[in-house]
This record gives sequence, C-alpha cells and structure tokens, in this order.
Amino acid sequence: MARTPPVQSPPPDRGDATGSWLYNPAVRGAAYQVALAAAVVLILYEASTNAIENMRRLGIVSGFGFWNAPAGFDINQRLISYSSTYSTYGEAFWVGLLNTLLVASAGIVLATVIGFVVGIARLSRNRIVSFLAACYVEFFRNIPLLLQLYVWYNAVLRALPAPRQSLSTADAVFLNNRGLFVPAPVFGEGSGLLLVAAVLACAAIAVFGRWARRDQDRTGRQHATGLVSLALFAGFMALGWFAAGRPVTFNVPDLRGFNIVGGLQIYPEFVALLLGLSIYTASFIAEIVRAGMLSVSRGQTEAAYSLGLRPGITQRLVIIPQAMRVIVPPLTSQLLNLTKNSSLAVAIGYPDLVQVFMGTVLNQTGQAIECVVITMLVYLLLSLLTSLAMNIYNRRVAIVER
Amino acid sequence: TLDQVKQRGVLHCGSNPGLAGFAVADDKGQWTGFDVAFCRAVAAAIFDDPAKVRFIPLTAKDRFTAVQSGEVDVLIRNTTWTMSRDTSLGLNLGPVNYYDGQGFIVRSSLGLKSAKELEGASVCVQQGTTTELNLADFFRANNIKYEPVTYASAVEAVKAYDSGRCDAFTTDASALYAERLRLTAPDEHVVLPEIISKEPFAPVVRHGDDQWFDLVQWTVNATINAEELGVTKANVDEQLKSENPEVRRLLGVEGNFGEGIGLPADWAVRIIRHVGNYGEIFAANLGPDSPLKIDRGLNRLWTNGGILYAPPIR
Amino acid sequence: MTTSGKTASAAYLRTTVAPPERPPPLTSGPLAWLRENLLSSPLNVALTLAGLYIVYVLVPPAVRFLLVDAVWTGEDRNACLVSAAGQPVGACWAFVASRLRYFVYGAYPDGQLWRVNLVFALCAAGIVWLLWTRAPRKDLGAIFFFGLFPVAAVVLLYGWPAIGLPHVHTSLWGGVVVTLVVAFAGIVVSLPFGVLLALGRRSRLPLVRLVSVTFIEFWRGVPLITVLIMANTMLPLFLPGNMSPDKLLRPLVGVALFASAYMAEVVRGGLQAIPKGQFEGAASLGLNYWQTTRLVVLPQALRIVIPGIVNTFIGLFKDTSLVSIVGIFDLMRTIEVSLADPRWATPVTAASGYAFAAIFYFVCCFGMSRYSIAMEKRLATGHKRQETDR
Amino acid sequence: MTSAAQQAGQSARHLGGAPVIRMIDVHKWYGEFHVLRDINLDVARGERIVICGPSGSGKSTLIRCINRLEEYQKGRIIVGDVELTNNIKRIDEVRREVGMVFQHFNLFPHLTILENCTLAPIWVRKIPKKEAEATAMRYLERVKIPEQAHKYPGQLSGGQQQRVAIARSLCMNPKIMLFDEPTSALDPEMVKEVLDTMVSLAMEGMTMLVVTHEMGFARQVADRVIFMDQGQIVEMNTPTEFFSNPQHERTKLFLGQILH
Amino acid sequence: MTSAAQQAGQSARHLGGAPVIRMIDVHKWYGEFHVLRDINLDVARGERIVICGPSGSGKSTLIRCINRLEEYQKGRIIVGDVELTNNIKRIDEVRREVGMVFQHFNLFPHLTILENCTLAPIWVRKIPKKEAEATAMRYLERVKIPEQAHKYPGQLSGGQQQRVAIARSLCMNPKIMLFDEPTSALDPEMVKEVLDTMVSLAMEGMTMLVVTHEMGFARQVADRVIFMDQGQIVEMNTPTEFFSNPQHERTKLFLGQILH
Ligand SMILES: Nc1ncnc2c1ncn2[C@@H]1O[C@H](COP(=O)(O)OP(=O)(O)OP(=O)(O)O)[C@@H](O)[C@H]1O
Ligand SMILES: Nc1ncnc2c1ncn2[C@@H]1O[C@H](COP(=O)(O)OP(=O)(O)OP(=O)(O)O)[C@@H](O)[C@H]1O
Ligand SMILES: [Mg+2]
Ligand SMILES: [Mg+2]
Repeated sequence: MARTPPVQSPPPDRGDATGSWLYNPAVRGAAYQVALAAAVVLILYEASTNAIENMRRLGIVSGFGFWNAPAGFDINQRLISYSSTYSTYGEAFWVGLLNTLLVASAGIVLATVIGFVVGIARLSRNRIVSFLAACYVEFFRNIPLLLQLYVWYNAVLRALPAPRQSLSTADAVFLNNRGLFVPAPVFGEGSGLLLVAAVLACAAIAVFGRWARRDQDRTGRQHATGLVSLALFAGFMALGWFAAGRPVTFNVPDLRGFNIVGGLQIYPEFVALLLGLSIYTASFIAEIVRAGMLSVSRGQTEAAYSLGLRPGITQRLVIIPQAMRVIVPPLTSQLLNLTKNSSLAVAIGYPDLVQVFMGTVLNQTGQAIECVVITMLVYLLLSLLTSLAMNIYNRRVAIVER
Repeated sequence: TLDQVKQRGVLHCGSNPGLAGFAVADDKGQWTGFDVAFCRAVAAAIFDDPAKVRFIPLTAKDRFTAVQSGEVDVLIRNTTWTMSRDTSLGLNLGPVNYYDGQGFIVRSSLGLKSAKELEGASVCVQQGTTTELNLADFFRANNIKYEPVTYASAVEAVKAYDSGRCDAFTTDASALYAERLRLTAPDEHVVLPEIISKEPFAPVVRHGDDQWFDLVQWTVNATINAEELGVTKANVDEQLKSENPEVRRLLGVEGNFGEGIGLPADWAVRIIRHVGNYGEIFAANLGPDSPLKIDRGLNRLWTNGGILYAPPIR
Repeated sequence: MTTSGKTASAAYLRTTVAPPERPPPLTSGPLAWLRENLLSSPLNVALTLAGLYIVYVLVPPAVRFLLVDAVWTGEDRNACLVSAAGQPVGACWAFVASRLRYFVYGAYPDGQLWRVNLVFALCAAGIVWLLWTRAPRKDLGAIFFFGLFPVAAVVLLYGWPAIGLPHVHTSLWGGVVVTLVVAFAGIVVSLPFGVLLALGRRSRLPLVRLVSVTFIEFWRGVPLITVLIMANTMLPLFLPGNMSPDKLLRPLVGVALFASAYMAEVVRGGLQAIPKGQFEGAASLGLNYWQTTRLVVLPQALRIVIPGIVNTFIGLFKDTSLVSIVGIFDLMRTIEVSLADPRWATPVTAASGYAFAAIFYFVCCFGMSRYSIAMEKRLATGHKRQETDR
Repeated sequence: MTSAAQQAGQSARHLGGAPVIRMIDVHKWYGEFHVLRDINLDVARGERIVICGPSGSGKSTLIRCINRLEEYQKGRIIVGDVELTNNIKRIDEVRREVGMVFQHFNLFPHLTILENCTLAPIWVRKIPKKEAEATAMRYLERVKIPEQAHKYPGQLSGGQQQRVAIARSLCMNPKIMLFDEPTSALDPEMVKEVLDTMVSLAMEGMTMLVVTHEMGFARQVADRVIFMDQGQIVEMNTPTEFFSNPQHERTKLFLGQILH
Repeated sequence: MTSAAQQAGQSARHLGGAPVIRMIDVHKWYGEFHVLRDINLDVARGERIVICGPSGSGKSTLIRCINRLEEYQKGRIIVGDVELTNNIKRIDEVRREVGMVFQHFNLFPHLTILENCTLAPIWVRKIPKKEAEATAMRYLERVKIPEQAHKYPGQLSGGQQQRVAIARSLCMNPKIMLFDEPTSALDPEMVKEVLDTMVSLAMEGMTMLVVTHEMGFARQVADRVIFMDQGQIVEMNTPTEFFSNPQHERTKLFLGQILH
C-alpha cells in the first residue's frame, strides 16, 4: 500500500451538495454581514434623512459656501496673515489649524524631553530623585488635564505683573501678564544669504559626519562630532552674517500706551496650554520610558560592561536602541493624545482649531455639520497618518526572531 | 406649541446660565432676574402660575439649536435680534424687551475717557456672539489696533479680565453692570460711555407656530402697556374696575383678546398679578431695587423719553 | 606570595568553617543605605541636594497654604481676605464648605437629597462588591452593578411620580452627582458595547470586522471635546422631528460612544491573550460560538483586563471634566461658577476651589490606579503559579 | 476504492463491528501545502487505534478532521451516520458524540474541575445541573480525583489535569474518544497515571483513536497501529505485527529511533 | 595570612606560571547576607579552573567579582597587575582583558551577529571596522558559524547563540575567559557543540574559569576543580583526585547527587 500519492494542488472551493444551506456557516456569515450592512445603512439613512428634514424645517442651508465668506472676527495669535476685514472663514480655519499644530509640536518636544528626564530620574539610584519623579508622575496624571490647564492659566496670569510693571531684561525682553515679548527678527535685504549659509552649514556637518564615520571605520579613531558640528554651524552663520552685511534687524518690543508694542509676543494662553499639555503628557511618557528601560534585561548591561564598553556607550549603543523599540509605539500614542488634548485650548481661550472653527465659525455661520465634520476629519487624518508612520517604524525595527 | 406646553404642564424656557440681573439660579435652583421674569410672565399667562417654568440654562453656542430642536419653547436670554437670526436660522424674534448696546468696562486706574483710546489694548470677549463681530467692526472702523482674547464662556472671560489678562472687557452694557459685581473690586472699574452697537434683546421662538409667537409677543407687550396704563401688581385687582377702556381691554374686562392667542380673557391680569408690569420687573431686577442699579435709559417708556413703545391692544 | 612551599599538593580542603560574619561597618545599615543611595558619587550628592531643595521649595509652602494658614470657618469673603493679624491667608476652606452642598449635589432640591445619598450608597456597595477580591457571588454583583443599579439610579435621581418620587429635571443636577453619572454611564454602556466591538474586530466576517474597526478607529482618532460638541449640536439634527434629547443625555451619548471604542481595545487585548486551545477545547465539547464566547472566553478575557478596565475608567473619570465645556454642571463647572460668586471674591478663592477639585480627583484616580496595580500583581502571580504547577 | 481503503475496510470488518468512522479519500491542504493525502480509514465500534509517526506528518490534523476542528477539502468523512459537511447542525451532532483530549489539556482555568466537567452537559445536552454534577463526580471518581472537584485547574498537577480533561470528555457520554498526544506535555512520573486511565477506558470498550508515541500503551491496548508520514498512512497493522515485523522502510527507521 | 591563601598560592605555583588572578581574603555581603567568605585563589596563566557547587553557593558571585560586575567589601582582587578598586579607568582595563560568557548568552538582539562581535573592538579598542570584521569572521569560523554572520541573534538556535557569545568575547583578545554556566540554558543536543568549542579553546591555552556542572568537561580539561558551598571554597583538587577521592562531606554528597 506504500504507493506514495503525489502532492497535489488543492481543488477549487467545494460547493456543499449535501448540507442544508440554512446551516452552512458561509451562508450564515453572509447573512450576518448583510444584516449588519443593512443596519448600518439604515442608521446612516435615518440619520441623514432626519438631518436633511430637520435642516429644511429649520431653514438651515448646508454646503461649504461659507468657506469663502468674510469672517468678520479677529484672532489674536496667527501664524499666517489674517484680518477680520479681508479674511474668510476658510482662512480662519487655517489659522486655527496652524495654531493647533504649533502648540502640539511644541508640546511634543517639551513633553518628550520632560518625560524622558522624569522617566530616567525614576530609575535613578538616588532615592530622593526617584521618589520625586514618582511623585511627579502620580500627581500629574491623576488630575484632569482641564483642571491643570485652569490652574496653569490662572497661576501664570496671576503670578505675572501688569504690563507697566513688566519684568524686563535689557529693555528688549519683557514678561508680563500679556505674555512674553522678545525682539522679533526683521529679515532685510540679503537675508537670503543667511539661509544659504545655514544650508551650507548643514551640508558641511553632514559631510563631516560621514567622513568621521568612515574615518572611524578605517582607522578606528573616534571624533567629537557634536562639538565640531556646533563649531561648523556657528562659523558658517557668522560668515554669512557679515558677508550679507548684517541683514537682520530686530523689532524690539517697547512699552507704549498701556501695552507693549512690537516684538514677538508669546501669549499666556499658549504658554499655559503648552505647559499643561506637556507636563500632563510627560507624566505618562515617564512611565513609558521607565517601562522601556526596564524591559532591557540587566544581562545586556552586564554583557556590555564585561566587553569593556563604558556606561555612556553602553547606554547609547546597547540599551537605548533596544528600549526605543518598546518605548516608541506607546510614546506615539501619547503624543497623539497630546495633539488631541490640545483641543482643550477652548477652555482657556487659545485660538486653536476647535476654538476657532468649531467655536466661533460654527456659531457665526450656524453650519454645525460642516464645521464638526471638517474638524473631526482633521484630527482623524492626523491620527491615521501617525499610526501609518508607526506601523512602518514597527516593521522596520522589529527584532528579528526565527 | 401651546398645546404641548399645556399638556406638559410646564413651560420650557431657555435662559442664560448665570447673568446677574437677567437670569441667575441660586444654590437651590431658584431662578430670578429680568429675563426670568418674562419667562414667568408667559407661564403665568398660560397657567396662572408663574412657577410652572423649567429653566434650561443655555450657553451662547447652543441656544439656537435648543430652540430649533424644540428643547425649549421660548428663549428669553439677552439675545440680540438680528436679521440673519430672524431669517436664516428658522427662528422668530421679537418684540424687544430690552434695548441694549455693547460697551466696554476698563479699570478706572487707566484713566480712559473713551473706547477710542484703547489703542493696542487687549480685550476679553466671549466667543460666538454678535459681541465678537461688533468688536472687530468697531476697531476696524476706527482703525485702532487691539488684541482680542476670546473665551468660550462669559465666566472665563470675566475672570481673565479680572486677573489682568485684558485691559478691557466687552459685552452688552447691561451685562457689564452685572459682571462688574463679580469683580474682586467692583469700584475700581468703570463702564466706558461708548455704545458700539444696537442690541435689542428679544424673546426667540421657532418658526412655524404663529399663535405661539403671538402669545410670547403679547406677553411682553402686555407688561409694557400695563406700565403705560399705570396697572401694577398691587393695583391690578382694583384696576379691573377701571373705567379706562384701554385698561379694560388690557385686563380682559372688555373684549376677549385672549382668544386670539389661545388664552382666557384674563391672561394679562395673570401676568401682572404674578410678575408685575414692565417698570416693576425692571426696577426689581435691574433698577434701583437691585444691586445693579442700571439706569433705564432707552428702556423708558416713549412717554418718558425712552423708546419703549408697545402696540395697543384693540 | 609571601609564604612559600609548605605542602606541594594542588589540593585544598577547608577544615574550618568560615562562619557568616556581620558586614563591615558602612557596608550595611542605614548609613550604608544613605551612602549607597544618596551620596555614592559627586553627581549623586548634587542630585540629592537638588532634590532636597525642590522638596524644600514645594512642600512647606504647600503645607502652609493647605493647612497652617488655611481659613476653615467663615460666612463670606471677609473671612478669607488678609487676616486680622495682617498675615496672608492660605486656602479658603470656608468658601468650599459654604458651597460644598452645591459642589456635591448641584441645585438638586433640598427635600430630595436623600435620593442622591441613596444612589451614592448603592454605588459604593456595588463597587465594593465588585472590586473587593474576596466578596462572594461576583456574578450577582455584576448584575446588580451593571443591570439593577443603573435603573435604580435613574429612577431615584430622575424621579417617577407614580411611585411618589417627583421629577427632578436634569438641569437641576450638578456637581459630583453629574460627574459620577457621566463617568458611570460611560462605563456601563462602554463595557458591553466595547465587548461586542472587540468581538467584532476579531470576527472572521470581513464586513463585521470592517464596521468594528471603522467605528473604533474613528472615535479613538478624534478628541473627546469635539465628540461632545458634536453630540451637543448635531445629535438633535440626526433624530427625527421634534425629538430633542435631554441636555445631559447628549454628552452621555458622546462619552459612551467614545469610551466604547477605548474599551473595545482593552477587551481585545484580553481576547488575544486567550490561548487557541481554549477555543478548541470548547469546540470539541460541542459548545457553539456564543456559548464559547460567553462561558469560556469572556470570563477569562475580562478577568485579565480588569486593570485595563480600571485604567480606562480612570481616564474616563478625568475626562468627565470636559462636559463642563459644553455647559453641563459637573463638579468642575460648579466650582468654576462658584469662583465667580462676588460674595466670596478673594485672592485665594480660585486657588482654594481648584485645590478642592484637585484633591477630589486625585484621591479618586490615585485610589483606583493603586487598585489596578495591586490587581495586576495578583494576576501576574496567579499566572505564574499556574505555569509552575503544570 | 484504493488498496489502502480496502485494507482499512478489511481490518474494520476483521473486528466485526460496523464502522463508526469512515474516512474515504480524504485530502487536506493548508494553503498550498498538502498536509493530508489520500486518507482512507474505517474504524469499527469499540476499536482502539494508535497513530504514530514523525513530527509534522499530519497525525494531529487527521484526528482533528474527525470532529471538524479542521476542514478538509476533498473526500468524505462519516462519523456514526453523519457525514461531515459545512452543516453546523451536523457538526454539533458529531462533536457531541466525539470526545477529544489535547496535549495541553485545554481545561478552562476560570472554572473549577467540577464546573469544567458540567459545562458542556448543561449547555449542550441541556441536562439539569444536579444530574450533570452527579455524572461528573462519577467520572471524576473513575479517573481517581473526586477530591479535587472544587479546586481550579491551576492548582492541579499536569497528570491530574489531563485526567480531568478525560473525565470532562466522558461526561458528554461520547461514543468515540480522540487523544492527541495526551502524555507528551507531562513529566515522566505523571505519564503512567494518565496511561492507566486510558487503558481502563480501553478495557471498557470505548472506541479510541490515540496519537501517541507511548509504544507500551500501543502494544497493550491497540487493535491496530497506524504509521503516518508526510500526510499519508504508510503502514497499518496489529501491534504485534507492527512492532515485530515492520514492512515499510520509513516505519523501520522510525521504530529504530523510538524504541531505543 | 590564612592557610587557605597559602594553599591557593601553592597550587598556582605548582603549575609554574605567575598568577594572573589573585584573590586574597575576599569577602562580600549582599546587605546583611554574607555571600562570599574568605576566598583565596590564585590562578596561573593558562590554567583552566572549573567551579562547581550547589545552587546559591556563590559561584556566579565569585567570578562576577573578577571583572567587577559585583563589588566586594573586604580583601583584594588583582587581575594581571591591576588591583580592582573603585577606579573606573582600572576597571575598564581589567574588563578589556577578561572575557565573560553568560548562561543566557546576552547577545544584543538589535545587532547582527557580526555587529555583536565588532561592537566592542571598534568602540573600546578603536580598531578600524574592516579589521574588526575580519577578526570577527575569523572567530566565527573558529566557532563554526561564519555563515550566520549577517543574521540576528533571534534567528539562531541556543547553541549557536552561545557560540556567538564566545566568539564575541574572543574578539576582544582577552587574556582570561570567565564562563558562568554556559550550557545550562541549552537543550541537551546543543550542549555538546558549545562544550566542544570550549574544549578547543582550552587546548589552545586560554586561561579559563568555568562555572559548570558538566563533569565530563571538568574531567577532560580542568587543571583544578573547585567546590564551593555557602560562599566558601570547600575543596579544591585536580579533577582526577576530586572525582575519585573527594575529601569533604559536602563534596561527597554533591558528587553523589550529580554523577547519576
Ligand atoms: N494552521 C496551520 N497552517 C499551516 N500549516 C499547518 C497548520 N497546522 C499545522 N500545519 C502543518 O501541517 C503539518 C502537519 O501538522 P500536524 O500538527 O498534523 O503534525 P503532527 O503529526 O501532529 O506533528 P506533531 O507530532 O509535531 O504534533 C505540519 O507540517 C505543520 O507545520
Ligand atoms: N543582587 C543580589 N542581592 C541579594 N542577594 C543576592 C543577589 N544576587 C545573588 N544573591 C544571593 O547570593 C547567593 C549566591 O548567589 P550566586 O548567584 O552567586 O549563586 P550560584 O552559586 O551562582 O547559584 P546558581 O547555581 O543558582 O547560579 C544566593 O543565595 C543568592 O540568593
Ligand atoms: Mg500533533
Ligand atoms: Mg549562578
């Protein structure tokens, strides 16, 4: 009987002749799905017909016609030019979106820095330091962010003096309850050269970096890349500065009337939001960092030490690369949370996307559905892009197993 | 709507969640104020009982949706009557129960005489109201630079002003007086003389129920007419015997004007007996008998140099 | 080697036992601990000093503000303005005390407070029943907490004239009551709904999976505040005709949908941890899909994710504060509103109110997080025992 | 009918019973991987069959096809008088009659031993709880661990757990029992207690298909031993013949490795 | 000086080399727990020492003291001509000369095998990459896995990983190699390949300290076998003597358990 039946390819999907279709899982599955689809469609249909009917009844016109209508209201912090006279609701949207992105990106940097510092402090062998870090984490993450924002906003405001009693250094930087005023650079003729210098500097640093790596590969010598890069950058910039004839002047803030005029103003709402978001999120990041560092087994450090690697290099080449794999995914989700939480700006008067678009624009135009949908889509898009990037990263760094 | 209200046994009245003088609830949920009084007037007209009102606090943002959706039967909440609101939001507004205008409050220590001196000032304002637009218009028209600081709620805006974040706070003048009371040191703030906008406050109802709209309209008108005719809470029962045909028509002794709005003939008597006439409502909530002590100004009767003028009942 | 050649053997045999000795001084005991943990290197000394300085900067003023200089009694703002002795004043607890009723019950009518208290008591009982690890009949507890209690709470809080409980409209609810109602409604809805979504996400039917994934990722991708604003402005539009959901109901719907998505992900984690053998074991006994899910898979999965559920609840609890932005009188908002009360306007009023809120939220959240950590430890050791036993 | 099928039919007939399991020309693929090829096997009522073969040869897959934990793509399997198709009702019927014991026990860790044993009778056979518990206790006594009834699986040793798993299957009163390497996850000292249980089960006339490498067990109780390789049944014989006189090269090699 | 120290010195001399490791009167505590007591040991250049003893007797601690993965509180340890103190520079010097292989390999999972082997030479010895890679390949060939150079540790079997770990240590050209139970985490069939590598290393004259329970290995290559118990060196002898004629009661007991 030992004739070996040959290996065959599977036959095409076998229809089931004998089974009653009622009990066929494939049929049942299809039925479930059709039912679900019907339910979803029904809900969507109901909701949309209701919405249309209601809007007709209430005389609400839908559509995006308002996008190009003049806005008529002002926004204090704006990264692109905007004025109540000439700008449209659409431009208000961009102002809000950019403000969201501004505070989110600043928050991401700050939260990551604080989070790593606190997380590493929590692992410190110094008991006082690790205890303080633990207190930080427990305190800030167990209090609602909204409450923290109120406290920061009011604390920031109350602690600072009125404009006339501004704290100032060299009559160029002022700090008061209207915010922080610093000289604003005004780029005159020839500033382009500075840009060129910066680009050149970066190129030079890149070239040097590559050379340093090669040289180490070749001769084993190690180079102080950080210091050299800094020097290179400073040198190029100085060169460009003088070559272009000092093109940049500064608009120095000045106390005039009852307020500070000129300069670059950093609003207290921004500061409060930034602080609140970063400090709150950092308390979560700290835990993630701690867990990540602990996930690298003690054996890795010991192995590195016993090979003669110094603690600094061990951290850089052995521990951190491994910890990062564990840290990065939850870290991104926290940073995403930070971005989403920046919508709490609405509580303290920072003109972010939600405050401007889902607040003022929605109220002035009455176009609730359009405004809500656009705002949500923006956040959704941010989330999806982030998770996409995350998946790619994960695939790239996944530890290869067999 | 009237039938619904009658059936429900209680009027749903949209109100400001807290504006001294106009609508405030105490810890126990008891509402008082100028707008509140008009809500009660409507309830009194319908039920002969001013307590049959449920007050639904609404923010500036969601007040119109609340009317549109029928969550409230009427919105009496310092709402400015504008054309767009009247025509494109599916709402009916009117008549005016308070003539207001937007003003500024500043610290007296600044020594300002006029809003035109606010060059470079930062101004706290509440989001999503006509106030925000008027503010922009005013500064644009006068070509003055300023820095708006916009808050979602009035409470936040006032708090920020109080703590020094802004040089000025702007809202309807009536509210300025009310909000001033909330400041840490009310005496150190002054209301600037400029009124930069017309803000006629009017009750709001939904499109499509004209009888209900009439009822609300004439409730307001009744209080004004009552003041004009000298009918007060105290003397309303006496006035029933009045010979003045206008009074007799108002109080339903002559004719049956209540029929047109689905109410019995004594509808106005109920209003006045329970809430009083316009002058009494004003005095108790905003005027001399209140902490706000707002001058009646435009809100005097036309006979007294104001513009308060109600169509006659006949 | 100083001593040379006594025996020429490579062998060594210990004849005298070296007894255990006490370590030399400075290598153990509190001093060694100090040296080891605080002063082992110059950097460490610097860190210690910096740490002590931070403690010095933060702790005494906080204690002074919260306790030593605090004003405990008083009728109005005068009590909390600069004290008679001209000293600055700490926290104005008198303010909190005078508004405490409002913070807890909002404007709930006076005569009816017992109803709220009863709900609090029932809630506490349910929580203890469920979370205390040695309480009996957890299944009944769950039915009580997730089935009976919500109904009872609604009846008690909202009223039912037929049984002699007059209506108390939701616009009168406020403070802690609303905070708890929102958080609780979130968890009660999100748990079953999250379970369904999690099962859907793991279904082998592509459409079911697609719908679940879309739903979950949508809600997880947008900020809660936008969800709340949406619920507030758009929900009435989507419902037929004149149906206008209660003001408090709208954020509840928003919160519930939002929480369900997060809960689904937590539950999915638990489902993934169930080994394939459990499904096969159940199948080979003839249990069908729903029986397997209900009797075998979910009991295990939910137990594993209790810490995750508690953590979600902590997040939810903190997030309830956002409903204040859309005009719901939760604890946050009652405090915010009270801060604007001119009778209590003092420089320390705001700080006192916020401190009160902070303490409230911190105590609740920290307590829950400790519980979930303890739970996690128990689960971890439980698993270990099982493995070694095998 | 291929020769393999004839043989299988004959051996079944040899025992005189009507076949309770018939596998005819069964083929199965995992994707493109042909894991079962041309399987023909008849099992008579009361027959005890041991299946052995190198790792990956498809033994587990074969017996998992019998209670439809796996689908097959070609051929027919008939259990009792039910043919296995996509009909869920039919599958449930079959699973009720076929018990299965796994390598890793697959007890439900959140239920006590007793609950593990009564779960299926209560929910599948809809037997009153009392009655189900009485039956369960009887079977727990039979596998000699009645005193553990109220413990949880995690508190038992591996051998005890496996015996519970057997009792759990028996509580459904199956007509056929399938065993997939029931002792290979056990420490050596526990293997015996499980094998003893299985032997006593065999002695009572249960129809059994056992995947195992315990050749002592095979010698003692098997009516037939089947050797599989690369998804095929390579050789099938009575244990005496099988061990003393293997025919196929592969079988010889395998037995050489396994019987030290 | 205690007798133990004398003895240790003598045995080293007996082999004729100058001691490359000298441990004099070493004591170590974990908190209050006296884990190493009165350790005296001289290791000559080229000497192969096997350390055995019951679990918890301090074997690992002992060899971890030699490259300062652990501090000790009393006594002296001199490696080469460097005394181990808190001086970081000195510790680095010692670690460069002492290789260590762990029970759990401790390869860096994010680096390829080749990168694992070149990391330390490049960053510690500052050797050009090319050169380091050439050396690494040489040692990988020596441990018979050059073809795996570009794989990651996770893709290798345990035995292969341990051989990589040995190669990685060898790439630093250490004068002394420490092994801490290098085979105890391996499946039996992989033990041999690792032991073979170690034997061949021993044959080339590397100074080795090996904690292991592989008594065959000890017999084959050890110059001395040390038996530890409760933190003390209890007995030390040539393997022949040690196994055939253990002196101490504890040693006898231990050997009785371990040699089947
Ligand atoms: N779900 C699956 N998908 C793809 N291939 C599978 C799957 N399950 C098993 N296989 C493959 O099918 C073949 C047969 O597996 P099976 O488990 O039946 O072998 P076995 O004889 O029981 O081996 P063992 O003695 O190791 O249990 C193996 O090569 C296995 O890798
Ligand atoms: N970091 C530590 N803190 C406290 N005690 C420790 C520590 N490391 C080890 N010990 C204890 O020191 C003793 C000796 O440990 P060591 O690891 O040296 O033993 P060993 O002989 O290598 O044992 P094994 O054969 O199990 O590896 C043990 O009792 C152990 O519990
Ligand atoms: Mg198998
Ligand atoms: Mg050890």
